[in-house]
Amino acid sequence: MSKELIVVLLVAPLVGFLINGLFGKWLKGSEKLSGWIGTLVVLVSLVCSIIVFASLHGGAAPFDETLYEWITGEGFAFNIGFHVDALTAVMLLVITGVGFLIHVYSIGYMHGDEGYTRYFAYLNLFVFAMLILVLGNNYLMMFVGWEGVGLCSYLLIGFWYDKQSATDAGKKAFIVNRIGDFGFLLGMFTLFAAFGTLDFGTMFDAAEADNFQKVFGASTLVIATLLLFVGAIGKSAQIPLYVWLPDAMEGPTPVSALIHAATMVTAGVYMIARSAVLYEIAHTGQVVAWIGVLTAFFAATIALTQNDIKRILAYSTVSQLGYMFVGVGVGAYASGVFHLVTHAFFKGLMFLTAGSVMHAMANELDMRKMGGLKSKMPITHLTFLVGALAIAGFPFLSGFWSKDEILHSAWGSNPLIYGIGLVTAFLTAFYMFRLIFVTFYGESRVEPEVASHLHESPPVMWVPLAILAIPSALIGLLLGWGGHESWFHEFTKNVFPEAHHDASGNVLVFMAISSVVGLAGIAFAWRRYSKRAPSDEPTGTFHGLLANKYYVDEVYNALIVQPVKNGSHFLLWKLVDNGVIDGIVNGVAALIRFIGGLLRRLQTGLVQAYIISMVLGIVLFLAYYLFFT
Amino acid sequence: MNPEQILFILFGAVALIGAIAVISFRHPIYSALSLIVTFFAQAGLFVLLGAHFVAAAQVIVYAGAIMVLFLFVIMLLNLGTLSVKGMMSGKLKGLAIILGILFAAEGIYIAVNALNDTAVASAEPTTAAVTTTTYDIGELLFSKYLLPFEVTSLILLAALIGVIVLVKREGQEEN
Amino acid sequence: MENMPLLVLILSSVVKILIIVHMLIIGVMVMIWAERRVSGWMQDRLGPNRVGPQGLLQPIADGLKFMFKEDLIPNHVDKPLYVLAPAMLLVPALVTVAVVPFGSSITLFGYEIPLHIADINIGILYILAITSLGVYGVVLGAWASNNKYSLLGGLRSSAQMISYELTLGLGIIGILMLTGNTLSLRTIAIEQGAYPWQWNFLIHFPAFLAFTTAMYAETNRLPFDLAEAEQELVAGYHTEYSSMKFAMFFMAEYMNMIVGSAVTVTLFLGGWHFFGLENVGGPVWSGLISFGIFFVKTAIFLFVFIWVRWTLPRFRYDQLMNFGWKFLLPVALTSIVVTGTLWIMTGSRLIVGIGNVVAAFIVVSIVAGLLVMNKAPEPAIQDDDSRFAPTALDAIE
Amino acid sequence: MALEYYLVLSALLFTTGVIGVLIRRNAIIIFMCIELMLNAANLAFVAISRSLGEATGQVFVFFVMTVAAAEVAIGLAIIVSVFKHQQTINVDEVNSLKG
Repeated sequence: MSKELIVVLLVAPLVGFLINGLFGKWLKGSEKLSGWIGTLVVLVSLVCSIIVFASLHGGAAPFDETLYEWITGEGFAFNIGFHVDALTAVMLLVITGVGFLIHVYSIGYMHGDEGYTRYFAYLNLFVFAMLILVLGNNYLMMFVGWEGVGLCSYLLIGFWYDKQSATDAGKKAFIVNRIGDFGFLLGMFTLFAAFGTLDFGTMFDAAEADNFQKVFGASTLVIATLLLFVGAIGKSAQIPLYVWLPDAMEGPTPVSALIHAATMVTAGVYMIARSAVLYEIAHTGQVVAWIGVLTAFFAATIALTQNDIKRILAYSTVSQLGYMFVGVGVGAYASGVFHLVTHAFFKGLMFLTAGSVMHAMANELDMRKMGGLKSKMPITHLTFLVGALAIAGFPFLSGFWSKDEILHSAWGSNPLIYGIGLVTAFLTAFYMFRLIFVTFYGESRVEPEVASHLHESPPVMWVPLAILAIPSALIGLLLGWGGHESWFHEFTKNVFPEAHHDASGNVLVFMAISSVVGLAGIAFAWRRYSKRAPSDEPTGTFHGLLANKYYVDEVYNALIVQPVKNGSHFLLWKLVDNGVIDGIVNGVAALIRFIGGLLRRLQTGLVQAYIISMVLGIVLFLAYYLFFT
Repeated sequence: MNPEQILFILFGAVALIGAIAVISFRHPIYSALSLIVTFFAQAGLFVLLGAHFVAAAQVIVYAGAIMVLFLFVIMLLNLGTLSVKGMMSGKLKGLAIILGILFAAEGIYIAVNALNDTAVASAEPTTAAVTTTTYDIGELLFSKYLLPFEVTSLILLAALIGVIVLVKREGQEEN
Repeated sequence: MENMPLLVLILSSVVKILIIVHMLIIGVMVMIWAERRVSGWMQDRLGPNRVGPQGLLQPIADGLKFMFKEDLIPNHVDKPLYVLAPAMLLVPALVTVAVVPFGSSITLFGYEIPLHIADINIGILYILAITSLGVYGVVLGAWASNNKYSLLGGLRSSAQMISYELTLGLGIIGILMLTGNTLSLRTIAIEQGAYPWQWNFLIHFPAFLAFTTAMYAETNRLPFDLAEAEQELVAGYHTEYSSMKFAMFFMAEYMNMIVGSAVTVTLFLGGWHFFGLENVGGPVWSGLISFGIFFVKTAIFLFVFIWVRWTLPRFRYDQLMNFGWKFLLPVALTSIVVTGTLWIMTGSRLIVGIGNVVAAFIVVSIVAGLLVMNKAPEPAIQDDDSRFAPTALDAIE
Repeated sequence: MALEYYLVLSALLFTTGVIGVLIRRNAIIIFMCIELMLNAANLAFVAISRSLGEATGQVFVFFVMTVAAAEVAIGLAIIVSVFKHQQTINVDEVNSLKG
């Protein structure tokens, strides 16, 4: 594993971005070329990632090197440096692997779009930023990537900028993320104040050293980790900042798959996993876990009543991210990251499948207008089924392994968390299969006009689906067989601090319970929805509450947005800006105008008048010089 | 009175009268001619001072070029409706003349007294008419004052470009 | 000169001045006659041949006529300047000749008298200074006449004279570089040597051509007589003049020609030297012979003046300015650079001479090439004749 | 001739120029008066040069002349432009900058 390899891995998407971004105008004539350039550069990164992974798996030492000094100053230095260990390698594979397939898929999906080259430029830039995020060997690098992916997310959500809802959603995502990023920044400052560096290696070593506790006390780390977690809440859409993610579905579907399911939103999980040492010392994992499990449950309940395919998937993503936080929160870092990996595959798969459905249905998203698509789109149906089974925890599919590990670890930490998680698992299976049954089975409710050209997607779209379906189904089995002694745990065991609690109870019992719960959810959904569509109107108060997403957006609007708006309007604009600042500005101007009015009389416009004063000055000066010195 | 004194008085008087005429004549063209007379008288004074090169340069540059330019512009503008106005109005004029007299008095005071303790006064007074040749000036120009000399060429270039920019008519094509 | 008593100095100077001034005036008369006869001869006609033998007395008759004509001063003119202008043109032409050496020296009554009026060490600067004053006569005469055509003629003339003065001055620099550390015309004449191949016009051939051309322009003669182009401006700046005042303008022109020729002969054509002939005979005769040689050279040059006048057509105004600024000036400048460089490098007059010609050729080719490449399309001829209506700005452009 | 006489003459010429600048309205004449002042300075330069017996003062005159030439060219061009725009060159009428 050489420096050059890492650089190529990192820079390849940047090159793609530059080509598509700067020369897009010339590429526009042949959009295929633009798409393939964007895809190829990610393929280069994928190949590099595989090499990195292979060498790490082959026993190579983690790579940690500084390329050059970025900012230096009195007593501090920030470097551009890379840290590559097992965790990074896993993330690299997810990013470039899923990223590559989504690029391929996009070539077909975005076909004929006005902003084709722009789309690929953004997508490449996103991959680049995400790679920086996971490759950096300090928090500042991570923050650069963190902001970079945020930017790309904003750009891609609002990709169809002529659509009001899209730009609104983009702004919402950006602003909500800003709150989280603010927390992240503060956390970074706190860490820098405490350690004088932001390098992972140095910082973690110092944190583990005994005297750190004596010097700074644990409270510093508690504050720092919680602030960092605020960042993660924003980026990974947890309570209370999850509101942007469902709206983010306004972006192109592959973007939802890549950014808002597989990679970017998991950045928070990655960050906590990376900072595991700090969280272990600060004992703040419980907060993370509770936020996670509540989010998981909360989002799952909302998903129950939604009718928009992508929104269901979005809430599902929020819910699954909650699981991951439970994992990393209870100290089962490897399990959390493992769920991240499996989720990336099956959720990416499901989003792409949803995209495929949309593609066929002329961008229809409401599943009440679907039904019986199974016969028309067999491949899409099959792949979606794989994904849904995986997420529902169907035995031996990937979700089964990763979710089970998290629940198992949660039991060891706090049975209550386990309980809520289990209920959520049931809900997950239910709403996923509600989606499947309503969409693919039963009577066709497709409008005739749309039905006439209902078709299976082109190969460039379904081939990635098929390819993604395989790991979605099997990756859990391959990597997760054997619970805490599985391959994945072996591979990443050097990265994370050892779990300090023993997983109690028999693994097989937990597996059995999970399986039963998952199957029960599926069965319940089958009973309820296999034959009939969901009713248009919400039935009952609770249903209405769920359908309106607990009125969270409305509450936020009333509690935060409006006060801020009013405050800005009346206090800042009317009072501070118009009154104080403009008052000062106008006052200064008026004063100067007054003085100028006095001085104006000297300005006669007659050159001689000026010269006379000059001559007078000379005469006086000479007189002084000659007679008084 | 030796010839030099006679000539000094002659040239000096002509120069002074010419100068006063410059500011007295109503029409600029007479002012310009008076100024030429002054310049000639000054050239004569330069010759008296043994500065032959400066005298010739005075005539070539001032009389031969600068004043022709003045005449040129006067005539050019005269073609239009140029209202010839004389002096400034009373108060300003009176103030100007008072200031001028004070200024002259100070200048004369300096000329007579203030130079006594400077290097100029202590220098060996040269009685014989020392003639500065062109060669002497050239030697100084191209050795000690080479840089200023080169800089003057830049000044001239800048003036050249400036004038071209100033007088070029709007949208005029180069031909 | 120092060993001469003051009385002798003054006396000899007065005599020399009288001789030279009278020779100039007579020369003018002869030139007027010669010009008319020569032009007659060139155009295959007779010219004036009635007054005196071969019409030789014609100029005297003309002069008498001028004198007895009414000295008319039009009402609308600016009187003082109107009167002053002819004198201001004539005087510079007369005083220029003061520094021109018209012979080696002559020994009379035991005193060696150099054959010039004043040998000052800034002789060339003096000539340039005085020549540059000639323009005032033209400009003031034109302005004082209060006549549109006069004014336009005057403006044209002054612009032309200022432009060509540059070439006049720069053309001499090359000579100065190769001639000791003085600007004295006598020294320049002496240092050229006795034989034609040593004279400056071979060493500085392009400068010689440029200088001569510029001098033609300075005298406002064809092909450079734009200031008095009859078809356009009646008689130019002296339209309003008559009688003796007009005669003074007339005389000044011819005097300028004679003085110009004399200066050219001194600077470029070896002055009074001719194959050592000037040294033949005793101290008296050699002086006279050298004077004669100088006289003949000047006369030949004057003939060329007339010859050119009746050979070349008049320039158009823009052609005139283009020619002066784009050909003569570059050639004169190049001559300075090349002369200086080659003289420092080789010290050989032969190489300097060859280099000058080659460089001038190159420069002219480059300029001509540039002009051809950038040639603006000929303006379409407009129906109304506004294009030809004279305006002040046209005159100076 | 003593140096003082030349310097006094120079001072008088200079003052004449100053007064001319102050009392005339015609921009061209004002310009001429500036030339007059420059020339007065030149006279002082040459006189002192002679008094010191060296040519430096005359070299400075040379520089002054160069500057004067450049200044006149620019100044007259400005006057012509002003005349084109305002149809006058009387400085008391060119007062767009009057406060």
